[in-house]
Amino acid sequence: MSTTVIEQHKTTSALSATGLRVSTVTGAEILHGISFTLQPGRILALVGESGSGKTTAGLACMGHFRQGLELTGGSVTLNGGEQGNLLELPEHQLRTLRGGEISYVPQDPALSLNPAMRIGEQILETLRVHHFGDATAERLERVAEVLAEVGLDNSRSYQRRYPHQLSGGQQQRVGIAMAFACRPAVMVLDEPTTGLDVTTQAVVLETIDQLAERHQVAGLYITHDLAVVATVADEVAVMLAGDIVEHGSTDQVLFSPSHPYTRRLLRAVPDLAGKRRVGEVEAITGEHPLVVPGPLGIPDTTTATPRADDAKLLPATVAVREQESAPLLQVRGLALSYGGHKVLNGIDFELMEGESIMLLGESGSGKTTLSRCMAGLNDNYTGAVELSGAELATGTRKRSAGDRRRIQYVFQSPFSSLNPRRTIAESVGVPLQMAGVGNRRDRRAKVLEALDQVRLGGSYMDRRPGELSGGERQRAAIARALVNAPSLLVCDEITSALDVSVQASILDLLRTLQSETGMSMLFVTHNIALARHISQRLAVLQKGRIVDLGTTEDVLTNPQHGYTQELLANVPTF
Amino acid sequence: MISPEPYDHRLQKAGPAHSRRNVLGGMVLGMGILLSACTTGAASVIPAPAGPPVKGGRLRVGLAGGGSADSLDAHAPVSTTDIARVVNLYEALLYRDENFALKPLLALSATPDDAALVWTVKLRPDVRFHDGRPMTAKDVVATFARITNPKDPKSSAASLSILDAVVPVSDYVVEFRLNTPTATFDDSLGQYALGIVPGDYDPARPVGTGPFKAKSFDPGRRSVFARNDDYWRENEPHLDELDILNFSDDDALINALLSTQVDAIGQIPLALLDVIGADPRIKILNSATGAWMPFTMRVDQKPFDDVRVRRAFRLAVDRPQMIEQVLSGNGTVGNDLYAPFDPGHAKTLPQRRQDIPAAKKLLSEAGYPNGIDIELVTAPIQAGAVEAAQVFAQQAAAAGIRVKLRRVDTTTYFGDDYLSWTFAQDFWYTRNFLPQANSSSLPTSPFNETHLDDPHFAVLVKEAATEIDETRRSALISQAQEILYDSGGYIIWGFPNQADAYQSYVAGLIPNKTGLSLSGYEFRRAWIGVTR
Amino acid sequence: MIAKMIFRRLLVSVVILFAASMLVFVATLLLPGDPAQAILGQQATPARLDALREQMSLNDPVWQRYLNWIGGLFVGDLGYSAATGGPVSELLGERIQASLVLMGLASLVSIPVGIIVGTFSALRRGRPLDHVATGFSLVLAALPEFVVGIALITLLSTSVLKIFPSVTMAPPGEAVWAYPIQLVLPTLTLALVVTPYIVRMMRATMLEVLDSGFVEMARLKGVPERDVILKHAVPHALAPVAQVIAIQLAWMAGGVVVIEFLFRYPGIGSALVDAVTNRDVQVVQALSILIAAAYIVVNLLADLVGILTNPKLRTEAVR
Amino acid sequence: MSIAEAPLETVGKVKRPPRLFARMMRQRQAQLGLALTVLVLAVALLGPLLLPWITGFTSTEFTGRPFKPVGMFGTDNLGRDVLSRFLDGGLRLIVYAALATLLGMAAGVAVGMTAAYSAGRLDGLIMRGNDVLLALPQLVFALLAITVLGPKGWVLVVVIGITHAPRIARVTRSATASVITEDYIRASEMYAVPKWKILVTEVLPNITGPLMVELGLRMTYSIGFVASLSFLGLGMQPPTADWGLMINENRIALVVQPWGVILPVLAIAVLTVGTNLLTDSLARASANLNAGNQP
Repeated sequence: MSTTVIEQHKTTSALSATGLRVSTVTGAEILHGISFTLQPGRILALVGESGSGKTTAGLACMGHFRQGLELTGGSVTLNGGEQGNLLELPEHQLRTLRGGEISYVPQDPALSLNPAMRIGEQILETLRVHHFGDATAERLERVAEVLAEVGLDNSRSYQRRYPHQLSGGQQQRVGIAMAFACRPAVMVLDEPTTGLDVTTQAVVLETIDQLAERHQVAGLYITHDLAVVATVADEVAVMLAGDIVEHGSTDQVLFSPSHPYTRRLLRAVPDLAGKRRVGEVEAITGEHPLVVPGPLGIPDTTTATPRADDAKLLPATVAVREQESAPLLQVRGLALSYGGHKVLNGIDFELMEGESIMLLGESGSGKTTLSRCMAGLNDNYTGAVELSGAELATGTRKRSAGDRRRIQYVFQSPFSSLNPRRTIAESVGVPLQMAGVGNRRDRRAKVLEALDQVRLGGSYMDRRPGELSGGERQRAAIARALVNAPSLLVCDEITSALDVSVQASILDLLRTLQSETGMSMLFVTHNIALARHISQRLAVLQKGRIVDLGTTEDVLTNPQHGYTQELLANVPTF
Repeated sequence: MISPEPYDHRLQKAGPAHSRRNVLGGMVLGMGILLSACTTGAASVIPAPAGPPVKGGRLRVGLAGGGSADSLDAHAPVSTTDIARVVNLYEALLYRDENFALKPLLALSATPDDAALVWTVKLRPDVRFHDGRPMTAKDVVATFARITNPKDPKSSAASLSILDAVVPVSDYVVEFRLNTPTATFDDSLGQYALGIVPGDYDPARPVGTGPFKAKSFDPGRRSVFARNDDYWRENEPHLDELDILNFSDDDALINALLSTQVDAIGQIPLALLDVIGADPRIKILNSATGAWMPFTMRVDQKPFDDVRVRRAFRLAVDRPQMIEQVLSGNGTVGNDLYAPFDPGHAKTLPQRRQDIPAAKKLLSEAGYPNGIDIELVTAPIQAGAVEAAQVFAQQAAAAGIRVKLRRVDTTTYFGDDYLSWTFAQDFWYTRNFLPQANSSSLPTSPFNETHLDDPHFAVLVKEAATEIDETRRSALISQAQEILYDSGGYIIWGFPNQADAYQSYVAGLIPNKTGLSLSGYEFRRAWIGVTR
Repeated sequence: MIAKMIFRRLLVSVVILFAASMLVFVATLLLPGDPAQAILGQQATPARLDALREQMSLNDPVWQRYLNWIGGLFVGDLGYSAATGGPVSELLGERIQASLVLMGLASLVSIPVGIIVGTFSALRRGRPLDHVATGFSLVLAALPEFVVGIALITLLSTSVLKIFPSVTMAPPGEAVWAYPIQLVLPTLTLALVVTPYIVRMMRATMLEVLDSGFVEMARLKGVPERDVILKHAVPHALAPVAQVIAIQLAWMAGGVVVIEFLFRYPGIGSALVDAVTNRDVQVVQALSILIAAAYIVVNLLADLVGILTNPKLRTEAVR
Repeated sequence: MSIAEAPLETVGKVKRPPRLFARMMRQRQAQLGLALTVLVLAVALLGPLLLPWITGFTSTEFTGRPFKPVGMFGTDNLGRDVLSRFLDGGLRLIVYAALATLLGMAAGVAVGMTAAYSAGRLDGLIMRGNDVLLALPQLVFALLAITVLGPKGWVLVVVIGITHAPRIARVTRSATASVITEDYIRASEMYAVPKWKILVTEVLPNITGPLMVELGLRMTYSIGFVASLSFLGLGMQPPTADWGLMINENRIALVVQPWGVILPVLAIAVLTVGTNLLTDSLARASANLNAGNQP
């Protein structure tokens, strides 16, 4: 059915790519001959996970190939093809098209705007090279106009700013203004909202939508985010490893997918409403009781470090624990500032045993700083962190081995948190070694156990991180946190560096582990859509303060704070 | 007795000072021209000037050394360039000629009384200073008063310690009264640093009696002298102008000659003699000298306190090979004796040759049956010094003498440890026996580097010094030399030649045994054969 | 903000300079030999030696001599040379000029050549021109300066071609640069030693810049390639290259020693070698601190240029 | 946020990456560099042993007058066989250079890692001290030190090592600084691994790339430096056969008898170029360049 769509619009297409093939110069093929068509005023979303070749396809539309890549086949035509195959045009003709007829909005505006050039000048340059208008005055007028169109201040003083003087959302809007300056027929947008917070993202998406519609621009929107697709696109093409596996209208693809990959992908996308079941295991939500460690899930730590508090976990029942027990973790008046800048400004919350709480915050909210204070990685905070009623020392080195063991922390990036020069077994074994557990053989047995827990298994013991995929590495990092049977697991944005399908499997794993071991969990994220999939309670952090705190359900359905309300209003859903 | 080059390196301020390159204009061609000139053949050969000397012209002389401390002071020459200037501006009473013979210069004669305590010098009556005033006995008295001024003694004052008074007898006769009988006092008067100057002499106004008058002087760089038209010798000098230029090193010097930026250069490396001489435009002045570059063994210290060790070391040296390797064959073999031009030189003593078995035997007898380890201190105090040390080390190895070279720089060499090194080197210019012995072989000598203290030798030297009869004096000297030959601390393996180079259009330069470059710097005789 | 940064940077430079001066002073203090003896020679009487020592303040405590020396530096009094007896400043004046001429000429050659070759090499990445340029710079960067110098002498002066003189000489009273042909080989050697570093750095930073988002964006905007290179890429590559150039300039101040020695060039390098062998302590001190100061100042300038040309820092106040 | 979009990344990620040296030796440039280096090393190492068979002379024997065309490459400034001196003259240079490099590396790496890891005031202090040392050019420092202590072997090694150290420390510090921001260092901190152990087991293995490159670079410079000092007459002392010293001794006769200069100059050139080619290949390998860009 996707082919019929293409056939229908052939005559009116703004851009049509046919059989695009791109390879590395060493011969590995990246795109295996993909075709798609863009219509004026409509946006086609090119969706895929990392490595699927979607950016390569987008740049190929402009006749541009990055270092090490080359075109091996296919054609791109504009406006029904009167100029012939764009990919065969000589460089100078191609140049007049680029930025004029067909323009590009890059993924990261911070990298794509020339940091040493004023923004007005950068837009003006585009107009100048394309001989837009007859005189500088006319071009300057257009600069002001297009800045207004993307909703920016268009005064001369604003135009004289350098990119670093703008916020990320403003930078991206300058990028869009630049792409729109010459009134192009086709626009390639490469993940233009990745890295922006949801509120800014909503504004940028709206701008794109309006401009495309008003000026009848054909858009190619490259993204990995299916929720954004639902908001912005008219059509969707799903890419997998260099092929388009499914192509159709947005409704068609998102709500009645035909290809198994699309289905799997969609299933992995977390939704705010929590209606989908992400992964194989049931989500942790407000309706679920706190996890009680059953006889099968008892963590075997008693042999190594028999501690009094371990025993407490065993006989309790849900009801008893909810009413009687003191919180596992209590944070009181936690504050931290760097040279006058208050990063954390009086944080109070508590975490019960076996409870999973989500800490939601956008970048700069202080969420990572807060989680590191729990783990003792930041030792210059004021206020108190109490574990089972006893106040913890500030830094890990000052904490007792037992305290260190009980709170474990998983880092955001699995590409950074494992030493590339050490084997997985060595890295996972470090906590045991430092806790003085057993001899080498005992430790290896425990490492194996932990790797089994995270579904990696013994074959990974002697591999190095470089031989593992991102998801596997994150599992290994989780195994390192689990190997000492912690009471509290702090997960700092641990899925943000991963593709959605991998994210789903990691969420899956965490839920399983939690119910197996009965540990508490602090899940730190910027992605509110995950809330219903992982947490019983939700804390919203803004500028170093918790502005909303309650059960996940309460906060999502009845947000108290304006900030939470705004977040919920702007989060793209489908 | 005349010592043309008294301890010059010891007076030098720490080493060759910063000197500027001082060459007249024009392009520097580099040594490359040398090879091209060789191949262009005879076409470019300029015939050497012949016939009577031609008047006029300018001679540009390049010399290595000197620095901004250069001066025109008649009595304080330090560097080679100082000496070259002093020789041409001033004249002493006597001088050493090209054959190292003592000849009268401003004096007509110098004769001792029977006790050798009073020397009477008759002065040349027709000599005028550069400013036109006549040179008289007063000036001689003033000159020696200036040199021996106790508040500011000049460099030759040490050798004049025997001088009690200088008394003018008449306008042209002077008496030198001594405190010690000295039969060779005329030798002392024949030093170039004893130039006669007027009573009101001031180095800033360098007035003398020499063949050239100072015209301009830029210390460390260059001096320009003009002909002294009132010079007392007939028909001399030939040149209108004499330029003396300082160079910092041999490379620059040779390049300047090859690119005809200078007409003559003093002292070229002996190893390059053949190559430079092969250039048809260039002539070489190769002079045998009595200068010597000994190894010095301290006779009062182990292992050299044993005369057998000293003899063994002397026998270990292959002298002809030394001359070959160090001097590229340009030198005379030595027989462990200095002062080869002295009338009393012990020519009859057999020439010492390398004798490894004998050396080994002597060492064994001295208690070193397995050979001996010794440190030889060397420094680039003179061209060839470090090289000689290396050759010695190689030769001595055969006799079981394991030499460890310790190379220090010149400043360190002449520093606090100078004269107390156990085994080292030194360099002396040509001298006759008695002044040399007084300088370096008596316990009272200022530079007794071998720490020789031989009473018999001292008596012989003293006797010779007071002996007016030349034959008897020579006999005494020969006896004293025999002591040095048998048990001295010097290894004197040879006398290096002095090699200079000049353009073939320059004439009047002749070999000179004094060790001073370029005809002993006597440019009064030089003339330019071809107009350039 | 930016003024504070510059002030801090200046302060650090001054502190480093002081520390370096102490290091130099102590090191020269350890030089064997007595300066008074060196001036007066072997035959000096103890009384005269003592008088001179007093005059040269050699009998003062070390710290006082250090302070005197440092104080002198500020008023341009570098002391007296043991070798010539004259003021050091007078002795070094011409030498410094000569060295500056040599370094200036070498910079004039190597900086533009380095930047142009490096840029083209990056633009022609992987093509023959790039291979030739990187190959040459790799080889040249490896060679010690005297090897380059001797190779040039053999090729251009003595054995193969006989075009240029291998030794520097100037007639008395005239400056070395009055005979430009003599400057060719020393300049060329110095330039050949310095250029490869500039080429390599320029190439590396250009490659980085050419791969950067904003250059790709400029191309995707349809900016002509010439403008992409000249307006977008090169200005960004220049800042890090300026650092390398600064380091090379600073290196030249000390590294000319070997080249000057080789070509008998009358600059500070040969003056330093002479002064060290002559134990001319005051000259060694003066030259060492001069070279150190040059290094510190050049680095300071490079940093200041970096600070001032960075729009982020320059406009800090606006935000 | 998606991690790098580059398609190649994922292809290589799962495969075990080839080891640094294997990647380095795959480059033609490295093979050439190795060949050149081995060639000169062979001359330097085997030369002294094979001397009697090749020339029949020792390096201190006299074969003729100075600067004469006697024998294959003529005689030197003392009339010794140039080829014999050449064959005997490389070993010491290479050994001294290697020792100096190792000393500099040890000191520089220790200082640099300490500075980067300790951060704050100690870091500032160490690096300012470093700047002071850097302000004195290597050659000036060497001139002073050798004049004070004399031209002895250990002095050369120590002086060159010390002058390398601040430069190595800088590189080490910046390499360490980029590693210590990695989360695996934080993880070790979190598990209270002793600081020295973090440096040795977590940091050091991850900066071997830049350190190996630095080692190669410093080795190249050390060779040039030892030779330069000998060339200035401050390094190896006569009658030692040494390439740098040979150049110094025979330079005056470059026109007449160039071999005494050209042979050692060539050897030093080939050796430094060889090590630099190796170093550059190592740098490329360690920078993990795209396999596609390499010939």
